Parts: sequence; structure tokens; C-alpha cells
Amino acid sequence: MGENLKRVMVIGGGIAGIQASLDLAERNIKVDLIEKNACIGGRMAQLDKTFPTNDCSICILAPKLAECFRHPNITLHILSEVKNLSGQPGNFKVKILKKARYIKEDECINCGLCIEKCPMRVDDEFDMRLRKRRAIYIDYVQGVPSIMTIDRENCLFFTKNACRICEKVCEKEAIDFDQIDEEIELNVGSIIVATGYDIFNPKSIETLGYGRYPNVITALEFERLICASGPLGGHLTRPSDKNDPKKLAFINCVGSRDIKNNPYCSSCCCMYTTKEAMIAFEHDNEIETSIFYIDLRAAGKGFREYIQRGVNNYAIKYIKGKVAKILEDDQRNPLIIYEDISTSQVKQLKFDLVILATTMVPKKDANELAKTLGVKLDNFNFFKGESFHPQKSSKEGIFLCGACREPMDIPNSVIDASGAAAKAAEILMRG
Amino acid sequence: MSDDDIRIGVFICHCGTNIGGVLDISELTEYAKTLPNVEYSAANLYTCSEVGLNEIRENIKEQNLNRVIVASCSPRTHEPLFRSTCQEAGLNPYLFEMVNIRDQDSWVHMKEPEKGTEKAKDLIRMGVYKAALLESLEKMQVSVIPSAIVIGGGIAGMNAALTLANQNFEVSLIEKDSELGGLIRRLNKVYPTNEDASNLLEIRNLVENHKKINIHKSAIIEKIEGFVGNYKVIILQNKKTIEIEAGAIIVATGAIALSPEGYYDYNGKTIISQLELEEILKESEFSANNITMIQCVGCRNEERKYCSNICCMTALKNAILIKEQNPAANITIIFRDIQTQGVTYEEYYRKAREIGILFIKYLPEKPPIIKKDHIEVYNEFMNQVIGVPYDLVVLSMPLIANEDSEQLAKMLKVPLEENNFFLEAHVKLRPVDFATDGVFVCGSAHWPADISESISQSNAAVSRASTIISKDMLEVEGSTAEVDTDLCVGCEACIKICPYSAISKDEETDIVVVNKVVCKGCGVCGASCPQNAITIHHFTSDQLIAEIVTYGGGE
Amino acid sequence: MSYNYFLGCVIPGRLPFIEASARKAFEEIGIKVGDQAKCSCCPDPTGTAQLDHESFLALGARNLCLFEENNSNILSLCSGCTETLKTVKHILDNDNDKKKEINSKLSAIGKNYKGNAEIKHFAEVLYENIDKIKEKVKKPLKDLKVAGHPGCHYLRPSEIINWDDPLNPKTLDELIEAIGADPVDYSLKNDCCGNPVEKSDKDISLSMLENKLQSMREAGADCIVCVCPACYQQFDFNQREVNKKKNTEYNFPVFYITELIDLALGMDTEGLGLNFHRIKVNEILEKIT
Amino acid sequence: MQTVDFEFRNELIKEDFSLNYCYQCGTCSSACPVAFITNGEYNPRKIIEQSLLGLKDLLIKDQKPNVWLCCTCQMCVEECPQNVFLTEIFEKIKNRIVVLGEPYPETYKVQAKSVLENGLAIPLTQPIIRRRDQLGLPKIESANIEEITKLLNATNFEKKINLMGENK
Repeated sequence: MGENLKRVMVIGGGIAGIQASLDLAERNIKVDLIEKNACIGGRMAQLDKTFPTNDCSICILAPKLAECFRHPNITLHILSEVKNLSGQPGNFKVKILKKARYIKEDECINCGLCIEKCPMRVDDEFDMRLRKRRAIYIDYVQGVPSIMTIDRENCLFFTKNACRICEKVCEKEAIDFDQIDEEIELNVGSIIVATGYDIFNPKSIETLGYGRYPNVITALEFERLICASGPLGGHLTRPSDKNDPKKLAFINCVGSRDIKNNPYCSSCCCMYTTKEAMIAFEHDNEIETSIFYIDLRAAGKGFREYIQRGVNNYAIKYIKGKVAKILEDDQRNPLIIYEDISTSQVKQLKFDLVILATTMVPKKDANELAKTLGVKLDNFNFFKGESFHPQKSSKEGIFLCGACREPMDIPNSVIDASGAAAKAAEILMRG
Repeated sequence: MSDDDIRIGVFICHCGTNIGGVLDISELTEYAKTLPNVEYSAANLYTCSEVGLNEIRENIKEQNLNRVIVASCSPRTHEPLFRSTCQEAGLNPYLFEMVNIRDQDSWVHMKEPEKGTEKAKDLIRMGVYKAALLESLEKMQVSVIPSAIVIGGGIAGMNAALTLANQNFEVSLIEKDSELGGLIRRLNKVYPTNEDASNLLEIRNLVENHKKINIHKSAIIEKIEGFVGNYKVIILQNKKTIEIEAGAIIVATGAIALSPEGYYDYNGKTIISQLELEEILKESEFSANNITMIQCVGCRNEERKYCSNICCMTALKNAILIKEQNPAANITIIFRDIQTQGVTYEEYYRKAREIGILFIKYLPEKPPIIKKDHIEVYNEFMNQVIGVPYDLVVLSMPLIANEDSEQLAKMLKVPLEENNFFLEAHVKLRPVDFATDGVFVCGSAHWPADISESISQSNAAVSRASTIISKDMLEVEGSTAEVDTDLCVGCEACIKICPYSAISKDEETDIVVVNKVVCKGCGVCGASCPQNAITIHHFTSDQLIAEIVTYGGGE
Repeated sequence: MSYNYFLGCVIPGRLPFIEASARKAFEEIGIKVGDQAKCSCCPDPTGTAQLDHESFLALGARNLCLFEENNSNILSLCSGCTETLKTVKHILDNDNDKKKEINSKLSAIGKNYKGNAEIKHFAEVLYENIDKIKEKVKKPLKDLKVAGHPGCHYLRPSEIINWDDPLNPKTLDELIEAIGADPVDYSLKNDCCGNPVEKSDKDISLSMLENKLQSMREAGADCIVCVCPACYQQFDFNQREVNKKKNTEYNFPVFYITELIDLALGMDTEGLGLNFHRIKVNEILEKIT
Repeated sequence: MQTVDFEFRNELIKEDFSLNYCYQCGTCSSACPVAFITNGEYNPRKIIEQSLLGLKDLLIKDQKPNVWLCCTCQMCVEECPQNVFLTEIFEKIKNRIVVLGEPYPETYKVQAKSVLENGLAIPLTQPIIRRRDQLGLPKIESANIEEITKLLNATNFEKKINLMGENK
């Protein structure tokens, strides 16, 4: 058997994938980082702040994005997906489908002229569809690589053979409609899966009114709404009437710890709802928050103290009692019907804005990727790790990290990522 | 360099609305242009984005800038990025200066934007005056010893040693006990698989027989010297002093269970601790029928505010084991919040309910009271006091920091948090790193962790340590202290105060010498030197005085 | 297999005009339904079931046996009866011990439960024939704002009823639409009318009714439509009681869905027995003709 | 003070295993229309907690909260995140109250009496029979009452339901 390849493929460019890539690259192992979207950064880039330090999320992420982009040992494969895997640990052959960007990567300087002129308005996925982007776009301002992408599904040239205005305005002549999807073959010694998670759609829990009541939103929508670079420029208003909300309610465990939806605990919601309430209070000291919970799960370092700070300094009230039913009054104020278990009273309370702590769910294409890679998923479609070595997948040479294997917060994803990097490197040292 | 040659570029960051939403950025940009030596001034939406960085690079070339100032956020997170950007454009990275107009200005003066803008002008002006005096500095190169030391031979330490050794690194594993294994040796079964704890100890053989692992049992650490890439740990083993050298150190010293003495009428017979229950289940016949467990004993209170993370799962495990062995047993867990995050653990909690474990929630202000044959507890779910019959009470005690962690922390020059667990470099993004380069932490030394978490963290620590010991040479900080040999009188004030032990005395000349590799440029020596003999590069007296003078309105 | 009616107690014994409207509707749509002799009380899932589960199973099983003997499926005009019969069938079909136990009781009267007869709520069958209904509509009930009240036992427990969405029902509103009327969306659509609580606390029962009525009024409903005689009674009989107790002025005419279907299919109001309604329906009739 | 009665708790669990899964989140109370009207005085979650603790006196004797107020709408069952069959559990508790001879609401007895006497909860009266004729409805052949009596004797119905007892 020949020497194992000193090269690792990392699938997914969120914080877990980035950390794993950087660790490996730093020890002089070559990394192919595969990202499906147009920019790396993942979910962490969408968050406003992070608990328990309340650091600005993108501020602490951005240096890592830049490092990843510039590291000589890391090759970024953007708009790419894994299509096929063969070979064995130490020497895998991977087929990657790299979608056309329709932009000459070396030419685009992200001047934004094309965006200004593009006539198409498309729901902005990065901003949780809370605003529109154009058909030529960059995921987010600090996105890396910081160049444009043309969204083929919506571009007028591709849909109606018209327009091409971006081509006309681009001074660098960076637009290239002739680009085609490419298939790339990689040869790597081991593989790390870091594909992250999707968000549960609470529309299916009809009694909570999401989708019917404008002032019932999800936590990730809230992150975008309150984020300085989000659709409201950081000035939180409620969707129905653009008024400043003063009374907020967070409902924990929406779609989790629930046999009818997802039986598991989503791990982070108790903490992130507290964080979101704190940020809201920092924006407007008149805001009062109620957080409805089943168990307050705060076992991490400094987490209990964080919750206590929420109570003492941020006007947060924790109410033990899960909410089954939300109604709406004629001012479009959500009315929450709940039991305050500490008194056993059932009450109705009016709020200005209700935020649903929707659970982390497996990526919808997890099944497909698991099949391609030949690794097992658990009963819920998370990638299955070993009980005491959770970074080890069911297949030798393939490792897991972050929320693709179980819901987890950022520090645990980073630990997982470094852990997976160590295991992935171990394989390369053999043979 | 005469004043005429200095060409400063000032880049002012909006940071979205973090800064731009409060301060008047265009006013600041215009203001910067009026300052001496400023050749160029511009605003960016995010200076740290690739667009912003490109603008720095391009203007260094086009405007021929030889000093760069970014007025934005914290150097803690962003200085390395901007420095390397300057370097890429051919500028010495130490000719870069960062001004924090966010954390110390726009965030704290959100409600008074005009005053905030005035303050930002002061801060930028101070930066400009300092920048004019900046000097080029060179980073030091140091060689690296390609091996690691792991302190602690519990599951985290053993796994770390093995993973490192499997990657062909030499490892020294230091254990104070006479055998490896740590806390797991006292456990009966382990969750969530409920297999024998001894299965997890199989790793011991692999560790003990690995030719790359050097094990030092019954060893006491006497002294730790050195710096990243070149650590020296002196241990006392069998009355012999041994010196071990390595490029990196992993701290895996674990934690201990809080003693139940003095809690809830603990008597060691009918009222015992969870760890004692483990030992009974492991070694002897178990006969109790009505078993009540009380959670959060001695924690989540004023004395110890934290949640110990592993006790809920441990209680669930033992409850399940007893119930499966004796389905007629009546087991009650009196708890505050059940901590079973994630997929497997929540499933485990459901299983405990499924087989009939009873759960009662209590409030800290109304804790359970143990009577002769029953416990009285205010049940929050019922809003009233409920009696629970028992013949055995089991107290779930938290994991607490090792007694010797304070001493070890001092030797390693790393911080502890308020509960004496080791404090990492950054909670979010550097969870197993210390601020001190080349030292890492994993397992319960960092925070109460179960087996799976400890192993994950120990893998992570290995990965982080490998980024150092896989290199032949390392670059270290160039901004360090320098002693003026003409002024130094050898009083040793600096030696006593240096937190990194970077200063020593030259026996021949009787004056002090700074080890530039160890020096972090923190500056305490300079501040304490009665002779003003120490200069901290990049923070020289001239530079700081220039800042102060211009702040006060002088020239 | 064809259907026979299971009429239950309330409709034939107290609200025969509902039975009349149902028979007419099914005939007009072209669904043949026969009659089943010798039925007892289903028994009441909110009554007898709460006193003795075993007797509940035995009486229910006996009724099911009657249909089995006739080789006929069951078409029930009442949601309560539907739930009882479906529940009994569900339990006996899934629990062999229970089935044996109940069959040993049934042997005292020479019967044996097998599990051959299927149970359908009448609205379920109407919904299956919704296209036929649409075709046959002669007088669409234009501009009539109808608050559909699906009621509890029509939907839940979903595991047993196994029919419409238990928390967001659609079928009744679609039937209302099919006859040209306008189903209004009101916030408490899915709430209980309060009828079963009347047995133990009339005040609470009326408060529940009042909440429903208020929610219907806020949504601008002209009238109420039910698919269960218990709900019908609660709405039609107790609206005045609410008004007396709570000093309100509710006056919603209440219809069984089959009555509105009959009207939309162009039947003469004579013979429908609309005069037996406590809350007069004249205004509605004027509105739709 | 009420004390946990493990024996009674186990009996209830045996009758409906789903009881075990409850983790007291309060979804049922939030979904319950009766709990809403009574501000939680009628409280399905609390009845479940009492069952889990085996608090026999509260459940059976004091009947606090009053389990007879359950409207059997099954909203709690549909919403329960742990698939606890509350309505069925409450039915079993009511059955138990009845068979133990504790008081329960009069109206239930009236209905039960009618079933015992007529096989129907609401017997056909002469005016109704006339009205049926008017409406052109067919004659109804009711259940043979001897047969119903025989069957209900086999299940011991009359004895179980304690018709002569005190009412609630």
C-alpha cells in the first residue's frame, strides 16, 4: 500500500468546516473545502451576537473567513457538491460538481455596480427571506470569497434570454455567461463532514400561527431583524405595523422534545433565546421579555450565570410552561395562552412580538450525501457518530463534526471540528 | 525618517451600523485628512471584509503609504488580520496601528452620538500621533520540539496521548496517581450505552504499550519553564527529579466530586452520594427498594452558581440500571431542570420515564427536607408539599475543580475562572486553547464533562497542539521588551513582576536580560522599572507620550 | 358493501328534522343508505364511557354486531356515535384479549364481534361525494357567511378518527364552499362548544359557548353550521341561556350541514322542519332566496 | 401533606402506559378550553401529575381539580408533545371514582338510568313519534330491552355505577 495522501476534504464551510480546515492547514495538510453556497460562513454568519459573551458573531467570524480564503494550504470549492466517492481510507477519489458562477473570479472586485442595475428581485435566503436581493448577488456583505454570483434560476438571461445588463455595466468585464458546470476529481486521504443543519419550519404547528400571524416569527428571523447588517438595519420593528415592540415572548422547544415533530432537544435554544432577549433589551431598555420553557438547559461554562444576568439586568422573565396556542387580537397582537406552572394558573397574555425557538433539524439532503459517502445516519437523519468517539462516522476515514451529527452550539462545534481534524490527520499518518 | 517621509492612511470602518449607526463617519473621514502626515483617509462598510482589505492593500501601493491606521473594533480579534494585510502589501506589520472606536466608543455612547464622534476624533488623532513614531519590528523565529506533554492520565489525558502518539509524535504522559484511568475507575457503568466502565479503560493497555508514549506515574510537577515550542516540565517521580521537554502541553487534570459531608444529613448509609451508589452497584449487593435521588446538591446556589453538567445523566443512568435490575423498585429523582441536551441524552431521559422513574421538580428556595422515612419536598408541579417515602437517599454532588489546579495554573501561567476551572482563550472560538501559546486544555479540568465530551475535547486539544509541534520553526511576537544595559541597575523588580518569567539576570554583568521568545510585550516590566531602563517596542514611551500630549491639546 | 344509518339517540329522539334533512340529502345526491333495526345507544362517549369502560365496549360492540349480521357498513349521523363506534372497533381490533373478553359478554345475547363493518361519519361520505354535490347545486348560497363548527369528536382523537386534520380541519369548510356559501375563519374554530361539560358544570359550559359565539361574531358570521347533534343543541338551545346569564344578544341561526345542502340543492323549505329550530332561520332563508 | 403512593401510581400506569411519558411541560393546560375558562382551576396537567404521584385522595376523594370537567375534546391529546393519552387516562380515573363509590355528577346517572331502562340515552316520546310521522320519517325499531339488560348484567353495569350514591 502506498503512502496515504496528505490531503483532506472538508464538506461544508460553516464554523465547523472552517475550524477543521484551518487546524489541518496550519499543520501543513492540504485541504479541499467544499461549500454549496456562494460564500463560506454558514449559520454563524447569519447570527447577530453569540452567547455567553455577546460577541458580535460576524466580527469574530470574519477573521477566520479571511484566514481560510488566504491560506495557501486551503483550496475553496465554492458552489460545489460531492457527487461520488470511491477508493478507501487514505486514498479516496471524490467527484465534485462545481456549479458555474458566471463570474470571472479573478476579475470581479465586488464594486456592486451590477447589483444596482440588476432588475430581478429574489427572496434573500441569507436574510431569511425578509428582504429581496438581486439575481446577481453576494450572500452577505462580509461574505468570502467577496465576489458576485449569478443565480441561474432567476437571472433574466437564463430564464428569458434577455437583459444581460450586468455584463454591460461591469467595468472589469467580469461577467461570463458562457461558464458551465464542471466536474472536478479530488484525491484525498480522509474526509470531514461538516454540513450543519436546517431550521424546523413551524408552519406545521398550526396552533402557533406562524405564517398566519405576522408578529409571530422564528428566532433566526429575529437574528436577522435585529442585526445591524440585516433588513431593518438593526432597528427592531415588528412586521405588521413597523412599531417598536416592547413586550416580547420567546417560546422554547418549538418542534423539539416533541414526539410528533422531533423528539430530541435542540441543545442551544434556552441560551440563544436568552441572548436574543438581552440584545433586544440593549437596543431598547423598555423591552420586557418572557421566555416560556420546559427545562432551562444551561449546563455550559458560565451559562447559569448568564441566565441569572438575564433575570437581574435584562428584564427577562422565565415562565415554566409550554405554549400550545397563540391567538391574535384585532391589532394583530399575538395572544399567548399558557399555564404558569409555578402557580398552575392558565392565563392569556398579549405580546407585541412572539419569537419561536425553532429546533435545529438535519439538512434536507443529508440522506443523499450519506448515501454518496456510504455512511450511516441516525433515526432522525443526523450523521451517526460512535457513542464515545462521536467524530467517527460509521465508515473508516470519514469523520463528522458540528450540527450535522447532533444539534450543538458554536463552542461545541469548534471542539468537534478540531477533534475531527485530529482524527482525519491520524489516518494520513498511517500507511 | 523625517516627518516629511511619513505617509499615513486612515481607514474608518462603519462596522455596518455598529459604528456607522452612531458616529458620523464622513465627519471622521474628513477630520482624519486634516491631521499631520495623513495622506489618505477613507471609510469602509466593513474594513475587515475582502473589499476593505483590498482597499488597504491597493492604497498602500497607490498612495505609497508607510503607516496604516484602521479605526474600527478590537485589536483582540482583528489586529492579526490587518497586520498581515499590510504585510501582504509590502509594509512591515508593526507599522500598522488600530484605533478602537466601537467597543470603547460607539457601543458605550449609543445615546450621545455627537459626543461619541468627538471622542472618536480624539482617539483617531492619538492614533495618528502614535503612528508617526512607529518602528518596523521583526518577528522572532524559534525552533520547535516535536513532542507533547499531557498532564493527567484520566480518559481525556489517555486519549490525548494516544491520538498524538498515533500521529507519530513523542508524548510524555504525567499522572500523579500510581495508575492511569482517573475517575472512570470508580464508575460502574457508563451512559448512554450502559456498558461496563471497564470497557472504556481498555485504552489503558494501548497507552501503556505504545512505544511513542512515555508514562510517568506517581509524578508530581515541580516546575514548568519555557515557552511555546520549547517547554520544560520538571517532575518529581520516585524521589527523582526528571526534566521533560516538549513543544506543547495539554492539561487534562480532570475534576473531583464534591464531598457530600455536611449536605442533607449525609450519613454514608441511608443517605449517600451518587459516586458511592456507583461503587455499591459495582461491587456489592444492592437491596434498597424506595430510592430517592436529589439533584444539584451543593451547586446552582450562592456558593457554587454553576450547573455541573453531568449529574442529570448520571442519576438517570443509575436509576435506569436499578430499575432494570429490580422492576419493583420505586425510584424518584428530585430535580431542578433535567439537563439532557441533544439527541441521545433526551432519548435517554424519555427512556427513564418510560420504565417508570418518577420525577419531582423542586425550587432552590424550598429544598427537600429529609425526615426519618420520607422526604418532604415542595413540588413545583403541584404547588404543594409532597412526601416521598424512601429507604435510600442518593445525593448528586457536582464535579468541582481539582485542589491543585491553582498551583498548576500558576506554573503554566494560565488563568482560572471563578470556580477554579481552567479558563480558555475564547469561550466561543478557542475553547481548548489558552491565551498562552502552546498550552491546551481538555476534559473536566476545563468544565465538568462526561466521557464522550472529554474524548471530543481531547481530540480537539491534540489537533490544536499538532498545529504547533508539527512545525519546525515558529514565529513569535515581535513587539517585546528591551533593556537598556546602560540604565539597568539589576534591582530585579522586573524579574519579580513578569507574568511570563521572561526576564532573568545575567550573572556576569548583573543586569537583566529579556527572553524575547517568551516575552509577550505586556509592558508590566517597563511600568515597574525604577530606572526607566525598559522599552516596550510598539508601546514606547515616546509613542505613548505623543498620544497623551495630543489628547491634552499639545503638539 | 352498502351503508345503513346509525341514528343514535339524540337525532331521532329529539331532533328528527335533522334526520329528515340528512335522508333527503343522501337521496338527492344518489347515495343509498338503508336502515338498521334494534340499535341501542352507541353509547355516549362523554357519558357511559366515563362511568364504565367495559359496558361502553360491550354496548358498542353489540351495535357493531348488528351491522355485521346485515353485511352493511355504518353511516353515522352523529359525531359522538361515530367516535364511540370507531373507538370500540379500534380497541377490539387491536387488542385480542379485550376482544375475547367482550365476546364472552356478548355470548350472553348470542352475538360475536368480528370487526367486519366500517364506520363513517356522514360528513365524511358527503365529502367523498363533494364533486357530485357541486354538480347538483341549484341555488348556491351566495354571500352567506357561515361559521363552520367541526366539533371535537368529528376530528379527534385523530389516531382513531383518522380523517381530517385534527388541529386545522378543512373538510367542513370545503363542504360549505361546495354549496356556494362563504366559510368564515374564526379564531376559536377548533374549540369545543362546551356541551359535554354541561353534565357537570353548566356555567363553564355556557362560558365556553360564549367564547365561541364571540369569536364567530368577530369574524362576521351570519349563521352556524354543525355536524353533530350535541353541538347543535348547545348552539341552538343554549344561545339564549348565554344571553340571559351574560347579558349578551347572540342570535345566530344554527343549521345542520345537511339542511344547508338541501337548500342549495334546491329543495323546498317545506318538509325540512326548519320551523323546529329554536333560533328562527327566516332571515337566512330570505337572504339566500 | 400528601404522600406519594407508589402502588396506586403503578396501577394507573398499568391502565394507561402513556402516563409515564409526561414531563410536565404544560402544553395540555395551554390547549385546554376548560382550563382557560377556569384560569387553570381545572387543570389537565395537574391531574396527570397527581396520577404520576399516585395521590389517590386528591384524585378520587377530593377530586381536585375536578376531573368531571374534562370536555373530552382531546385537544390536549393532539397537542401533547409526548403522546400522553390524557382523555383516556381521565376516563379511567372517572371509571375508578365510580366503581369506588365516590360521588359523581347526577346527570351521568340520569343518562345511565335511561340506558338501563330503554337501551337509549334519550327514549322516543309520543310527541316526537308524531313529529317523525309529520316529517315522513320511518318507524324506528328499538333495541330489545331484555337483550340490553342481559348484556349490561354481564358487565355488571348497574352495580358498578352506584346509582343510589351521593351526587357531586
